[in-house]
Amino acid sequence: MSEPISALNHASFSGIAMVEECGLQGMITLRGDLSDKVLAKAVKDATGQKVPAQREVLVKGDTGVAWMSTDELLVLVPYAEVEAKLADMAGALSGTHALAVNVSDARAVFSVSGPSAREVLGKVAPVELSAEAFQPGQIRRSRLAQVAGAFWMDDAETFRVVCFRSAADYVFNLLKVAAQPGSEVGVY
Amino acid sequence: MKHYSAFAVAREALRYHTGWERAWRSPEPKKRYDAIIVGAGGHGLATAYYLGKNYGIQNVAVIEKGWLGGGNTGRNTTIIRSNYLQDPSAAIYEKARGLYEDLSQDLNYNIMFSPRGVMMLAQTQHEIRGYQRTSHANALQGVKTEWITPERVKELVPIINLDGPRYPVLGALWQERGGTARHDAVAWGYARACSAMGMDIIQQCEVTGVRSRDGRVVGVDTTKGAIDCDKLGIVVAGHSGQLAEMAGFRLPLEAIALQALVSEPIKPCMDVVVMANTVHGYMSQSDKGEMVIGGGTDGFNNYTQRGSFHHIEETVRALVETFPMISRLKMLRQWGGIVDMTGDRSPILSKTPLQGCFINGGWGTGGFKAIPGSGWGMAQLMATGHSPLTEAFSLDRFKEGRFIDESVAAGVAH
Amino acid sequence: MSTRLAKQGRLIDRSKKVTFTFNGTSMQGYEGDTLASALLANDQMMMGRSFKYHRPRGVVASGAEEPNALVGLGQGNRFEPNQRATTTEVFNGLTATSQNHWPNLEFDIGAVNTALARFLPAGFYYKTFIHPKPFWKHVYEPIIRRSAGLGKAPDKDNRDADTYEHFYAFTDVLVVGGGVAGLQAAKAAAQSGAKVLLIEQTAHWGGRAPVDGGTVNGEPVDKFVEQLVSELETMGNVTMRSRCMGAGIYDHGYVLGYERLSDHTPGVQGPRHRLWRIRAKQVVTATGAIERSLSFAGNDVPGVMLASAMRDYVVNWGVTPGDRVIVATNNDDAYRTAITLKQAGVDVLRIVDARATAGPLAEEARQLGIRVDPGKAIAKVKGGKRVKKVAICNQEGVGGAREEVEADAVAMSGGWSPVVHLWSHCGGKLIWDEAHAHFRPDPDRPPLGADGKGFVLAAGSSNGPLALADVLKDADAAGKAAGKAVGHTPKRTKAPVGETTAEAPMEAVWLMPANADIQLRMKSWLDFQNDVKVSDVQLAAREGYESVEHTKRYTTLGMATDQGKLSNINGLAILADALESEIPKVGTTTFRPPYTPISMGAIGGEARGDVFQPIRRTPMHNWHDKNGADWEPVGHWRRTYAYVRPGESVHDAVNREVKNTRENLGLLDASTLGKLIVKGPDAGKFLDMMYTNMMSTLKVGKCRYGLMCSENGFLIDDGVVARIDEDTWLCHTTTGGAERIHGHMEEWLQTEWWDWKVYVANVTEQYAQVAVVGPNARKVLEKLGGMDVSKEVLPFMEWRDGKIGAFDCRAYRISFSGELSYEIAVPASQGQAFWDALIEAGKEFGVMPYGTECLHILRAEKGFIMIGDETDGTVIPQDLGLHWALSKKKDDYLGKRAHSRSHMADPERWKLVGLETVDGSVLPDGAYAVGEGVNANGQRNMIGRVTSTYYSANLGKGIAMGLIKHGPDRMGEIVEFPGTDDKIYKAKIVDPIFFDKDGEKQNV
Amino acid sequence: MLILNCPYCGVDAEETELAAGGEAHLKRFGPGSSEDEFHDYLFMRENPKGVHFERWRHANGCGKWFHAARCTQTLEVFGTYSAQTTEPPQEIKDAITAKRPGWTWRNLS
Repeated sequence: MSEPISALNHASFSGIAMVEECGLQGMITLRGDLSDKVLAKAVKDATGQKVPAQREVLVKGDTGVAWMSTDELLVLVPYAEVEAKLADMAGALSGTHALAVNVSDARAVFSVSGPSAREVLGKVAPVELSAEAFQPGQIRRSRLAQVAGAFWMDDAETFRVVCFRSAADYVFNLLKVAAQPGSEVGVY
Repeated sequence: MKHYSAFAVAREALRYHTGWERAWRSPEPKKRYDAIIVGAGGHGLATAYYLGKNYGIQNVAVIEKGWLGGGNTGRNTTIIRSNYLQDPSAAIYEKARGLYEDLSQDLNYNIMFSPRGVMMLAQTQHEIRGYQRTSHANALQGVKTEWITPERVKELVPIINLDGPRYPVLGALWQERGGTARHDAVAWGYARACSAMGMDIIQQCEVTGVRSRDGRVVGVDTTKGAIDCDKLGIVVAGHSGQLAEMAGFRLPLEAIALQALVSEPIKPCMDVVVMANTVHGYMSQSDKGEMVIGGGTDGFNNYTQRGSFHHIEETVRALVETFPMISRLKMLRQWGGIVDMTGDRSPILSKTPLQGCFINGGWGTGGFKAIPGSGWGMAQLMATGHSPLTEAFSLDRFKEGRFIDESVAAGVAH
Repeated sequence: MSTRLAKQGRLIDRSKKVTFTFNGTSMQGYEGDTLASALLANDQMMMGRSFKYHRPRGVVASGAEEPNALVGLGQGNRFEPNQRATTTEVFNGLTATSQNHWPNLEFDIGAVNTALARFLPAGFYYKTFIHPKPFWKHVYEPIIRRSAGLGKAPDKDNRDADTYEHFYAFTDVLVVGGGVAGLQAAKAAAQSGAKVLLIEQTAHWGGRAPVDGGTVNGEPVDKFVEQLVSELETMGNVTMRSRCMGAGIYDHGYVLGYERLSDHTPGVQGPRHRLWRIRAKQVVTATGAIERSLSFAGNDVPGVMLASAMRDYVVNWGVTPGDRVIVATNNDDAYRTAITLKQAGVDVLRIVDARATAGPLAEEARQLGIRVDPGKAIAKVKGGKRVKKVAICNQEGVGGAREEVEADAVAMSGGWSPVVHLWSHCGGKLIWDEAHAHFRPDPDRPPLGADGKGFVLAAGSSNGPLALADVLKDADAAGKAAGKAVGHTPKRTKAPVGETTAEAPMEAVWLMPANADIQLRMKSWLDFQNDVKVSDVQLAAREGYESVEHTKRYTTLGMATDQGKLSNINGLAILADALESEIPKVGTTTFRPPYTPISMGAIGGEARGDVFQPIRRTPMHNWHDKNGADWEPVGHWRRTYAYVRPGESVHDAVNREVKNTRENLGLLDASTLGKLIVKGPDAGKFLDMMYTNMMSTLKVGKCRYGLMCSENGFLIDDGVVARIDEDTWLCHTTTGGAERIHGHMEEWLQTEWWDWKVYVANVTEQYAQVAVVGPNARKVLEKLGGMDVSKEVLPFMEWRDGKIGAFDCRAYRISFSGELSYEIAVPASQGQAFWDALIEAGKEFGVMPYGTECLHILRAEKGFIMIGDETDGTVIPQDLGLHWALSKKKDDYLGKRAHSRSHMADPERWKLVGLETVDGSVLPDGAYAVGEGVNANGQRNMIGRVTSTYYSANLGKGIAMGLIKHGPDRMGEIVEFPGTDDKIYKAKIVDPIFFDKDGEKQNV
Repeated sequence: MLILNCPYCGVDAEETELAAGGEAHLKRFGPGSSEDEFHDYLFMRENPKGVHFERWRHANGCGKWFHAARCTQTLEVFGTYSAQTTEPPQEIKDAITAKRPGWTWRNLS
């Protein structure tokens, strides 16, 4: 193994919000019957979390699980542990109809933080991001201007934004433009 | 019909233009016509005109639900070109383009055909190959087009940005005798000429039913009463489905919204029509000075004449990238029209299951440029039962799997 | 002259002087001035020239409806044409230039059109310029184009210096318009608990009520506004934005807000404009009303102005447009202007009122010493660049028996029209209000939202009521109704009580005098900017252009940059009269967004330059970039076309890569190829439907090349499928195909075969994939060490997981070049390191990276088809000789039924062959082969075409593939391809496999 | 600019998150079907002015296909529902009937 490198190698930008590429995050796409107990146990074993409800994300640090669709979860584990966790999961699910694949390298992860973070995201995603409408614990899959993406909040002022690795450069530049100095909207 | 000329205008000026007569009469419908055309848009009026002019069939009514020229004829971006790839398309669009060349003189109405040239930019290798293919086909189809270099593009369009960071301009397919015309004038000119031949253009008259006997059309019911006819041409674009239903058959058409916009007028800065298909935008400058910009279509059925704004955004950002100076122009007006789309995005000019009833529709986003050719072919089809111009556009092509697909770049891959 | 008054000017700060230039002349204004008020203060009444006749034009309005005072603003890459002086806030260093004249504003050659106006009525160009034919394009049109247009084009050589952005906002209630109605509606809605967004196009709250005067709850209006604004500012559920115009209302509660952040402070940090994409559950349009002009001869002479605008200039900016003013009206409101002017010390010569009687304001005016002339009209305003004399006559009659008065300004009022634009954008309907002679929103036919219920409420004067008391009551009710409609309970508060002087009814006056003769009508302007006069509309009606749309288009009425805000109702009335019809029967033209023009920059938003569109990059993108990559966009991906070395042409580079890959070792970044995991007990059955081939029988560890067709039978994708385990397959797609084919599979799984147990995941970007190609491919892998890649352990069309060097990988023994070839997938995060390792280890084996053009040539030498080259959406597998890939064992797969239709089974279809020119040259791309004669449309008969054509450096000649009628049966025959260079290319039909026909090179 | 509620993830998604997928409830005709059946399956689309049933995908979202019942003249949305059905559920039909009494679409009413 050579040292793995994330798409933008921790690039960052500071404007009306701080935009940083977070580096590598272990991620497993898990598709299956979300009401299945075997699947629930596999998720619990890998992350310590229950199966999330619709649009729920249960995450602590770099471990957790996010609801992606009615038959899909995104399992988050430390990058170094992803192969081992995946193997465990595959083993646990071997008798059920499910699909677990490593997508850690297929994604890029950004954090957008600061008091204006909601506004930065509000410039690129067609989603209501007021504090009443969107809080930590929720995940939203949507559009980041012209590419698909997903985001949730680590805390009241910090977003975690996930996109495809090939679009990392675009999303970083996009967030930079959205966070350019002097562009506070003043609504959130 | 009073002849139009500079002399006539000068003579009328002396009496403060009080002597001008109606451009077309406003008659009540007769009991019977040899042929009825439903729809007084460009295609319908042109069909009537060539029925009279080419085949001497002048006992014709053109029935219009609203006002003549009030549909897509007056809502498009007025581009005229014939640099199509497939033989049948090239034939009918080139016929139309050729007729446009002399249409002002033919109709004695200045439709302002401006052969300023139409340019289709190639911005990927795939597009280069596609347009080179088109230029080869055009040479054999009698359509004069040529492949031009980026330098020539810049010469013709000084406001273009050749080296966009995303898609550099690699060349263009150039049709020198393509251009624009004044869209309303096309409808008005045909209407005036039809009226002068004695044809009746009946506006504000809606067709409510198609009457037939023994599988043959015999007339229509309208809000102004029943009218008999021997032949019926349905030329109603987005409303084709409704008329077909009245006539007892179905059409493979869907109605969707297409949008366009204009900027505020500025002094002349672009003398050709530019289409940039990779980034989905096209633009020309009208004689009034507005930048006329075509947008995209929605993906869903819609009869509202309002499209979704994100298509406007996509078009505008593409054009701002291609012509950076328009960033500081302003959008004056946006609008939408309902276009009728077929399964292969090519039109239908065809006989129908109902004898004596003909359909001309499905022009989708490209109808204006075809008006004279479409009318010419449709008149031939209605008068003689056959037209080489329309043959390939018949309804049965879908069943046979014989499509006329102009969007030949379906699969881009390496 | 127009000049600054000693007093008044509620919006200007006289302690802060601002210097700007107009046509190069330095002028001064105050902070708070608009460009129009500042120009008037400098006695610059003439601000532009009209569109058609180039007539001198002064400012006529004070807001968004201004048709005349358009200027070019700024310089260089911040220059912008056609900015309204009335909505431009002045700032230090502002540079403005007037438009549409040559050589200058004062003396314009184009003004000759004014003298010829009689010969240039509406639509004259349809009747003239017909002969001789070439003259339209080469003579007439260029003259017309140069004469038309307004401002100059922006800087073509430098990009716009400013940036723009979008913002998504969500609210319960959006209130458009920050006048008293909007403020009150916002408060009423907010008090119900609804979340409210209030936007106002100007920099000020309160609209024109503070100018018009009156009291609210016993206090002066401006006090009331102040209190209301500060109250709203403290409410947590209210957001207020000034300088933010409601530009358009669209379906499902979508509203565009156009915020001008730094137009008044150019160059400050941050975006210039922000386009708000607002989703509102309810919209209250409190957009006010616009005063109409009166149609009398010479109503376009600079110095003739709307009465309300003149009042605005006095009260808001302390400017009087003239010293000796005549007021012409058909309603009481204009008396307020007379009174305001008089009180400001301006000489008001008389009030010409077309009506017989006026209300109490007339008495007030008389008491101030203003002469009031009931039943009178303006026959004609005289003067060229400035009002000089006004001829007054009786309103009834043709305009005889005139009395001439020397004056330098005229205030006119034809009544008020509600701003119904936003109401109408999304389908709201209007009704005709006879009493006020205007169209107003029909509350029973509002725009309908997603739930089928109305989602727009009009409030205040935009809804019809004009008196302050009625406006406030109406707005309060609208705000409460909006709050209720979004599920809240409005507070049971009373509406504020407004009081103003009572007004007598207005009388509709569409022409002054009522029976003005033709000479007067030819000088009575309806549309100032586009030069449409009363006589033009009458001409259109006479010639049969009876529909309001016909008239508009024939005369260009309402098509100028103000979109008829002043002219439309007046024009309609003239048309209705000419048709002997009624105004509501004639109807209006369609109101379309935007309300006033919005910048293209704002519409494009952030999407320019770097972020115009996403560029997708592979993990090795930067290496390619540093090593001479000539980039090729493929979908959103960037792929290397060729790696060009210093001193090489692209063509040289391609030839070098082609030879080296065949002779030594080539590396291709194949990461962009789609990779889809398909898993489940029914995965085999599913893939058998997706592919024309049989995939369910593929053995674990093996690979198979597969084809995909649409239901319509056409080829849509191809790629190598590998079976990973008993119920898992990995499907490779083309570069552009990953998302498309993934979507295609999900579509069928979710919408047709939803009971089949299959999951699909797109893992394309998890891997960096490198094709290691050439005679030395095995050697370099063996040098790196690790898994056994020998012929025995990893034979052709098989795959194995393992390690190469330090890298975990999956190695596929597949070939798109006919060479010994491996495609190695490693995690994307190690892609660059793996590539580096291959380059390093490959040095002794002659390694070179190669790009997509080399890839193309190598595959063409082997006769392999390429989706997008040999296919174009109209080609079926049978055309390409791919019958072997169409499983005969399967009852069904997508496209199978389609292939049996008559045209697809037609033996006349063009079929794939190889083509070699007789002289070894390269066939032109896209050339067609010709047969005998012409078709019924006179087109040359074609019998085939070139699909791919290249120079093969390995073979030292041109090679091509093409589709030819009966091609496979015509081997050895010569066909002709006319080039666009007038040459005829002759080519021999050959087998499409040009190189290593027996596949000896790949099977080693 | 439509908003449709995605019945899978519960989001009120705006049009730019969605991909339109054409007419709903098409019955697939494969090998063995007649020329007319196959032609109609591929090309003959309902094109009503009024009530229409169509397919959408929450493409920039949960990725699921779903159905929508919508009016093509007013863009009113009567409801969205699962993609895994061959005809609209009764509650959708009831919702339409409440607003458009007498509606018909193919053989539905």
